[in-house]
Amino acid sequence: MSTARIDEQGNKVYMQYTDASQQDATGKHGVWLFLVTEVMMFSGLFVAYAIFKSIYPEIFYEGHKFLDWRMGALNTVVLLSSSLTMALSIYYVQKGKNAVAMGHLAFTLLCGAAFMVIKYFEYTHKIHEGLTPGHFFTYANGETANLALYFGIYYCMTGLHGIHVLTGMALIAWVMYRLKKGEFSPTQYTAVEGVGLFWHLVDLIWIYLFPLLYLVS
Amino acid sequence: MGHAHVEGSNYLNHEKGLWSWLTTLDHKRIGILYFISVMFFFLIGGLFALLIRLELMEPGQQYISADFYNQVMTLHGSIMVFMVIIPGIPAFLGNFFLPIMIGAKDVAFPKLNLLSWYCLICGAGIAVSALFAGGIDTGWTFYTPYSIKTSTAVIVFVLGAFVMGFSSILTGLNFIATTHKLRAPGMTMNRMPLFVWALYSTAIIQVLATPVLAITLLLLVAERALGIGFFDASLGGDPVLFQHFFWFYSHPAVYIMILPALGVISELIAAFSRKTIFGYTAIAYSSVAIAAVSFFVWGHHMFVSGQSELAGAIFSGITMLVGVPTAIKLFNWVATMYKGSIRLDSPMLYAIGFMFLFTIGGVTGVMLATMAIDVHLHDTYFVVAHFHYVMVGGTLMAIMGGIYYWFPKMFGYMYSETLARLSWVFIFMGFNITFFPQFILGTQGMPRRYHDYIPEYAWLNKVSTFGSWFIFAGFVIGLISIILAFRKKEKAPMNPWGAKTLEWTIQSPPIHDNFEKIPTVNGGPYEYR
Amino acid sequence: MLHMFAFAQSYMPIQGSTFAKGVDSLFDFTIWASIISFVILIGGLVIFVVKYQRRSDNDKTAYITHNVFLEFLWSFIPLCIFMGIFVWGYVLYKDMRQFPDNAIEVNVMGYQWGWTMTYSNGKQSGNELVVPVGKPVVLTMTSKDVIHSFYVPSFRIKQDAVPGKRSKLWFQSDRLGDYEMFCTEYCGTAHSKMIGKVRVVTQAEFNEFLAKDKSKMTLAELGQEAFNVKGCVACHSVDGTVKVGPSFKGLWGSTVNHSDGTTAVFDENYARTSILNPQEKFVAGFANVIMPTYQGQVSEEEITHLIEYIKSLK
Amino acid sequence: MAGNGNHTTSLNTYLKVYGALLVLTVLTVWIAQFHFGALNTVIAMFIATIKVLVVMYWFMHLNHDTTLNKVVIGSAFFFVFVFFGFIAIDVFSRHNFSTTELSKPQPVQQQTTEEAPKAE
Repeated sequence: MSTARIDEQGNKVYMQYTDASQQDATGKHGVWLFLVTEVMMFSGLFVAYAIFKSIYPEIFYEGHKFLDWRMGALNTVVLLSSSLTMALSIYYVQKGKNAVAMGHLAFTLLCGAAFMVIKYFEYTHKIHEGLTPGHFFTYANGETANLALYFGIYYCMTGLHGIHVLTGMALIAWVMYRLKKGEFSPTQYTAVEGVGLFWHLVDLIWIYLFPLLYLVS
Repeated sequence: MGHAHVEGSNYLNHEKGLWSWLTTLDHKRIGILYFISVMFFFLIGGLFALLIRLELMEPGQQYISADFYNQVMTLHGSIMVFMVIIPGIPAFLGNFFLPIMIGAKDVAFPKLNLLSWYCLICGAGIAVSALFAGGIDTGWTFYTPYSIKTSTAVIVFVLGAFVMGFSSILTGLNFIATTHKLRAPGMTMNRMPLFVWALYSTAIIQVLATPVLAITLLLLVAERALGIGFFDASLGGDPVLFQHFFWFYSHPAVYIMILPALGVISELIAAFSRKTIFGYTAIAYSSVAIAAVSFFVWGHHMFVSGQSELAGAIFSGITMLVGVPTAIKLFNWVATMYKGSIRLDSPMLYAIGFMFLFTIGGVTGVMLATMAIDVHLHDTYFVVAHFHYVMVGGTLMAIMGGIYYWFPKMFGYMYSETLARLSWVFIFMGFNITFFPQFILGTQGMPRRYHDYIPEYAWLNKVSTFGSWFIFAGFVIGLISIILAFRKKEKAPMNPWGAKTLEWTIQSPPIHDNFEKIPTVNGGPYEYR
Repeated sequence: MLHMFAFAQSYMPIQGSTFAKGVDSLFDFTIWASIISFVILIGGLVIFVVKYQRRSDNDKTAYITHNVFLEFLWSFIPLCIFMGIFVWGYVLYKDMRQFPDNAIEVNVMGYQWGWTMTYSNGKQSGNELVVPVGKPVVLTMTSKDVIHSFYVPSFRIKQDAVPGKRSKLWFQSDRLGDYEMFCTEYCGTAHSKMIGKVRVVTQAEFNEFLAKDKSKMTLAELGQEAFNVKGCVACHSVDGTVKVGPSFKGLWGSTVNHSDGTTAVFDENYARTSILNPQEKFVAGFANVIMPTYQGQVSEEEITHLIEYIKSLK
Repeated sequence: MAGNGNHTTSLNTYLKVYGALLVLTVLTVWIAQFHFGALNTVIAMFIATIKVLVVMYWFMHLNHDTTLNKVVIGSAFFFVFVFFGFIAIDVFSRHNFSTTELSKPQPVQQQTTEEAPKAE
């Protein structure tokens, strides 16, 4: 296995790195590259949205009426505050106050859970109305012909985003576990920062999703 | 730095046992794991190719039915693309030599590197399990609405390809991080070997384009499972949109396949002409230029698929731009050989074979990029011949050349030169006999993916099938030459070819940590004075 | 050998349409440009390989790193040639997309595994497009199920027939005769069987073909037309060869043995049930061949026509 | 010190950024109720992009980061734009926006009452 050694500041440095700062910079660079792949993956959905909205504007207009923009706005606020507390948790790890950082991480986790709960209500409300995706679509009196297309896009976008929120929550739990074990110090906290970057990306995607899906006119 | 280095120990005998291989984090061992899996998949894909050629020897149905032929054609395409030629050079030769060539002890994220190999193996496992769930007959492009309507196991196979996509993303991510952050002191970007430049440009494409394939395949699964209607005309979607999504990944993917091969050929030409490469910056930056422009040209696959005339003109024009850096590389290689001291060892033979076949592949590519000609030649055997000239004549020749060039360094043994040259003769001759007639078949209008054809095409198809047996013989001889090398165990010197890049300054096979002390680099990679 | 590559006509299909000459001359240019650049590149390579053989292992080689003028030359010249080919190709392509107004309209419907042409006066023909010589013809194409592609090599034209979309294609042929027509977009089992003919006939023959109303045709002839139009031709042959389904040759009155061991005589009722409900009984050896049902697509008269046609196939 | 980017953002910068994001969210919702036709999506995207840049710059510490990481994430957004741009060139130049037979809705032109944004 790749051996790691402890350098003079007490940081664990893996064999292929000469020192801790090179290791941290590479780690962060790697996370940014991963975020690029996430952005490119979601780009497929955004392009599909843009193309179909320009071809069938009336479907999107009618479709968005079934969405409650208040729930969307609430979710946006929830995710923005979770981004704040995520950034603050890194701030406190830098300051060495691990306990406070732990609290902020817990709050971020809580916000993630809240987001999923709100999404759960939205989904059940729609499925109850028959607005289920694809050929399970039983909503009869849609004015436009292919209303199912709008909900196809809606479920794909929010579904994939939801999966990423859950993954983010699992990563935060993993970082909290390592924090409790005392693995992080003001000189070594790349993992917290990496998970933070991923969580901010999940928030970014929702920032774009909210106006596109909920505020169509 | 690291444990004391025991004399005679290297990365192969550093740890023993299968478990040490399956959980290794050493980039060299992961390269060997990829070598074995890619060669295994290549054998399967090759057998399917032989089966196709056998069926097409004569008109009418000889050995396999139309449905079975469609499955064999799809499997040949998918296995060769996803499991052989995309991971081929980057994950095998790239994994092994990129860290050594830039003076690093390992790639930036060893654990991700091992995960990338497991993604390939698990993805391949899922894809192969599709065979037992009804097989797959959509062609490697999965065009909708056929891939939605067919009753074969498309979802299982597509999920397999989805998982294999992560193998490519993780390799690309690793290479970009390693190239940026782990270079030895003194190794500036302009002192990196050209193989590293090629892998770097490939990594950019792998990271930027493969996620789009991931979302396209997910949408295809959602389309089949839920019928969301993105790509299904009857539900308001647009099949041509699927082609846009698919080719946005797949054209950069063909550059993932060829760019590493261009990198290997730069190394071989410089080493076997004992001359510093001509136009280093031109070749290095043309790799990056090809990687960048490759994202703007995908529409040349869709001239006759209902794409608008304006979009077709833009795509055709930009495709012509991609031809220029490729031509630059070829001319620079020939200029390198001017006033060199050339030795025709087997790697050099493969490099020259590459240049011969890749030039034909390149110029026929320009023909297909021309709109009026593509209307006639699209989806005919002209296209089949073009991409085989570029993929088999290009990347596979470069893989064989790379294996022979670095074999002494990887395993410490010399291979038998005569057998290697014999395999070259068979492959080169067999290749031309197989695929040049297909150019003519294409101009005469024989469509692609035909299980049966009209009698006018019979004679050229028969010739093409003869050629395919020579190619198979060539690769078998190549395999034998490698197996014999392991049996004879003839010790190889540290630098059999007198090359100047970093991997030839360490013992062969290299030690676990590559370098006892990280070297400081003060010259270019090809300082043949 | 040189003649082989000299001019495209030597190996390309006969020039059947007005586009063919233009496309072939452009193709000639690219072939000759390729041969010349190939000879320069690979010729130079071979010369250098022969001239600079390695004499000893520590030969001194010249340390040349680059030459800006030379590098400019071999990037600018290919760029100009490529751009010239692009413009020429685009100009020709533009003609293929300029649909003349006084053209003959034909609707083409691609389906799994055949083509149905519907002419302006409602006449239909299966897998065979009959057009008058010297007149522009505009095909408006679509597909019933998956993407197919209408390709006539001699006319150098090709266009996908995409379901849910109308795609157009036009040509004018100045040369009488029959030309091969293929489907070039992969569409499943009998993709390679979707072959048809384009018959370029004189104006008189074309008018007679259009006017050939149904009344004067014998029942067997009507059956043959239905055999083509309804798509039976895609899977059943009339000369004994097995395509996807069994052949109709000598079928009438023969005893058919089924995959489940039972047998039956091929008579009117057997023919009718196997058209409307093919899943009921499978002929031995074709158990896994899925024949779509024609319920609601074939009228009773057409079934009688088909029966008469099968009778006529001794 | 060995920490990466050893300068830390102060606490109230974070709070100010959070405030700005909330304000922008309210702005997005508020502006959606006015009728600018196709311009609405452009404005919504513009505000969303500002929010995204704010989050990336401060929360994701791009302000102290190497230009390499900025170029990396910038190239991602550039290629998303290329991806959409070229498909848009094709789809918009062959799609006649007047008649789309598949979704022939009767145009939704009932009088646009000034209800809460939800109606828009």
